[in-house]
Amino acid sequence: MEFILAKYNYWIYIFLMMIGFYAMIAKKNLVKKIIGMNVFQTAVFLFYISISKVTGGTAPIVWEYARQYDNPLPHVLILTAIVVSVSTTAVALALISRIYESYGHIEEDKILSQQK
Amino acid sequence: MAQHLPILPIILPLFAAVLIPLFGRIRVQYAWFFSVGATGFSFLCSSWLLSQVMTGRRVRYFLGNWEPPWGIEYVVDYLSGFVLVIISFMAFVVTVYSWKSVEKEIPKEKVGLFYAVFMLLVTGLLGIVITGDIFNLYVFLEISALSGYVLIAMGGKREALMASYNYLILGTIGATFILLGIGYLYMVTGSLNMADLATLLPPLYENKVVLTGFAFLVVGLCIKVALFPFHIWLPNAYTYAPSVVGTFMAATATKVSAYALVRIMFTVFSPGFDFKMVPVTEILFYLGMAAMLVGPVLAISQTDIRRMLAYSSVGQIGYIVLGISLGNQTGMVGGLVHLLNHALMKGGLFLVVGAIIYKTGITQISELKGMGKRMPLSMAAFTVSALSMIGVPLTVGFVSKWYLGVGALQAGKWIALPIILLSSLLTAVYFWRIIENVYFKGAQGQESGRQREEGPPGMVVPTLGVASLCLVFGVFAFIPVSIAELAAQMLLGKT
Amino acid sequence: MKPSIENPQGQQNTHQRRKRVFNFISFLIVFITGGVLIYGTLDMPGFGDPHAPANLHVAPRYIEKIIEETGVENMVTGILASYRGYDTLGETVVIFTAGLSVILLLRRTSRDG
Amino acid sequence: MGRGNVIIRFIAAKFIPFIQLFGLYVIMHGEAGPGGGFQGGVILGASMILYGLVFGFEAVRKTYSQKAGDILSSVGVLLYAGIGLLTLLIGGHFLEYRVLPLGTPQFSSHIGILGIEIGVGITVASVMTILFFEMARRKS
Repeated sequence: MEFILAKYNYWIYIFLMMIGFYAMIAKKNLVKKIIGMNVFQTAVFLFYISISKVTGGTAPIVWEYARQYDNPLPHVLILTAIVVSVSTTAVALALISRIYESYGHIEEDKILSQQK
Repeated sequence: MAQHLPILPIILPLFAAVLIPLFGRIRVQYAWFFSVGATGFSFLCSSWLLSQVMTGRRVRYFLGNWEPPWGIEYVVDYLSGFVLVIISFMAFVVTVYSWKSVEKEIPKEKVGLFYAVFMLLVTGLLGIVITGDIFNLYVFLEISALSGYVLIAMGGKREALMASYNYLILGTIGATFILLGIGYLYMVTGSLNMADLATLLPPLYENKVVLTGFAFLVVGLCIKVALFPFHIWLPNAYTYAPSVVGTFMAATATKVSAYALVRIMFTVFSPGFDFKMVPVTEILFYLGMAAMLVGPVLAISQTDIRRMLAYSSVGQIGYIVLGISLGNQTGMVGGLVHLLNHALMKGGLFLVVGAIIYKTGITQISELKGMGKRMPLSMAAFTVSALSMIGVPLTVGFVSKWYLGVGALQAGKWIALPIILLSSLLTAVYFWRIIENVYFKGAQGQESGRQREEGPPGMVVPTLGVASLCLVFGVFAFIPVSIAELAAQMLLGKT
Repeated sequence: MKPSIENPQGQQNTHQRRKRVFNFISFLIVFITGGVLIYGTLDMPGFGDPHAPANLHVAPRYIEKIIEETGVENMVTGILASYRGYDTLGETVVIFTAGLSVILLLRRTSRDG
Repeated sequence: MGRGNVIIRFIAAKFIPFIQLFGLYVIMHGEAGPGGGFQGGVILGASMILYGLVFGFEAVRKTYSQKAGDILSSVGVLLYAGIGLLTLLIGGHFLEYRVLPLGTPQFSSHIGILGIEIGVGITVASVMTILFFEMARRKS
């Protein structure tokens, strides 16, 4: 029981990540894949943020009453990763919009049948 | 200034990428000048760095002057110096070559931005090679990946968009796995610096978090390398990309990922971990051999030249991974030399194909009849590169295959030997189809086929340069081999 | 793969079956990945553990010396801009790439009218 | 332009200056409290997007042309990388703000961080605007 209480955060992130991963590989709709991608990446951000948590810690901003701070480094790393995720999503959506213009569909099956 | 040398190869293309959108609107030719200048100086700086490293000292550079475990550092050792020179050289050659081809394939308003994104791709790839910080590697991996997606989508056909999208999905899965692996390593060590991780990790090798993190890093990088079961993004991407982009990415992108794989496996983790504690090298060994067979077999059945070359890349990546996975010095030298060789050979082949597309618009193998008379210089370069791919003695391809074969024997893995021979044979088969069409089948009833239609000098000179390097390094093989030997010694910890 | 005109019903069935097999394989991949990840959590430090290695190696210097060394109170900004400023440059370049990419992909040119 | 409800237009017109002010505050306040270049840049970009949504894209283009957006996105990165180059030329390492000749190392570092945050903010704000406008204009 203590084991579960100590580590539930990791299991939540794994569950979320698998939802996103499944959507990314199994869905045929291009936009749904991107939604899956976002869930997938957000789960990893959640993992990083949960590394940084220290029990009893406050936000990592210097404050005279603080006894303990959270670990600031994962926040920094994940800020970078969030920006990367946003950029990837933007490029992906731009691509989808072009794909829709030239194929008339955003379903992978129909696009592939047009390519053959 | 010499102390700041390591930063220059990276920030020169970066500044070019930022300045091109500003000055490119005045005159679009500036974009090309800036790119050539940036990649040229980048190549010079890389060569200078390699020459410094060859005197026996590791060059380190602390960004922002924060000492390593806290800040980010750049490390140039034998391996990264070697790969840095390869990448910056190919970038320079392709940029010099690019002007006419880009002018034809990209809409005029977008040429400037195209060069800007191209420079970002170069920045990203060089940044991956030189960094000594594992998270910095991820950031630059994403810069190169993101610019790669867009450049592929710039190919005129609509299939290019779909190829780019598929690459984006797989590339993001790979990159996110890498990010997750980095997080796992950070979680149990508290460090992001590669050298620091290498000292902190050994007591933790039994730790399940480390094992999982390692697995995710390797799988993520294998997707980026396009190793056999993960290669599905590669053929379409290289086929439909603009020819300049196809050339550059075929010559460098997967090599850089292979370099990152070597870094993770042998610098962050130790050879003892890879070979004794986890079955990763065994798996890579068999996957590499599968790629060596699957790539050429699929290449034989293709009718489009670029698609054939792309499948051939799948096979060649197999050689590199095979060399890495053998675990002895000879095999590693073979793998690393093949990194250089494949960049030169595949670069040369794609450069010729780009010239053919520029001049005639031909993309099918069957249409190449009589090309030997129409474009004699380019086709000579093509033949040299193709012979080199097959592994004919006195070309670079022979050197690396020789080392790989000897390495496999030393490792006691006899099974690799017939596979290398068979793969070379299959390579010979698919190149023979082209050579036969080019030289031995005249274009029927086409008198116009007689006249010379060589590409512009800006395209022919770089092509011939790369092809002649295939011969030079084949004859004077000791130059790359000596560097690769030092790198292999460093990686396998025998110095 | 080829659309068979004679037997649209059979075509439909093979399509359905193929889709189900594909979904099952996807599920299997996801299941294995999740299994590996759960295996990894077994050795992880507990949530919020102050003695986790991640909080002991590099982070203490950031927390103790941030004002002395960078002159800012927000540690995240201090690390972001100073200790790991080069990552942030990379991150800005990523955003810049995204901007250029979207212009390249979507802005209309004279060629497509 | 008869776009949108009068209430939306009135409220948007009154709020947009405050949103932009808040964006600037978040950029400048990044060293002392929650915030920074990215967050502030996104808020600034969002204010432009809101303006475009309510008053139409042409209205935005009058005050903030496409060319200006393109140039600003480069200028932000150039500012960041330029500060790095400046510290390199002064004699420090790349992005070593402490060597900037502004007094104490802490103060120089503080100003350097502020400078790069502004650079980041400019790039993020202009790129967010570019993303939205390029996607929105595509169909119209």
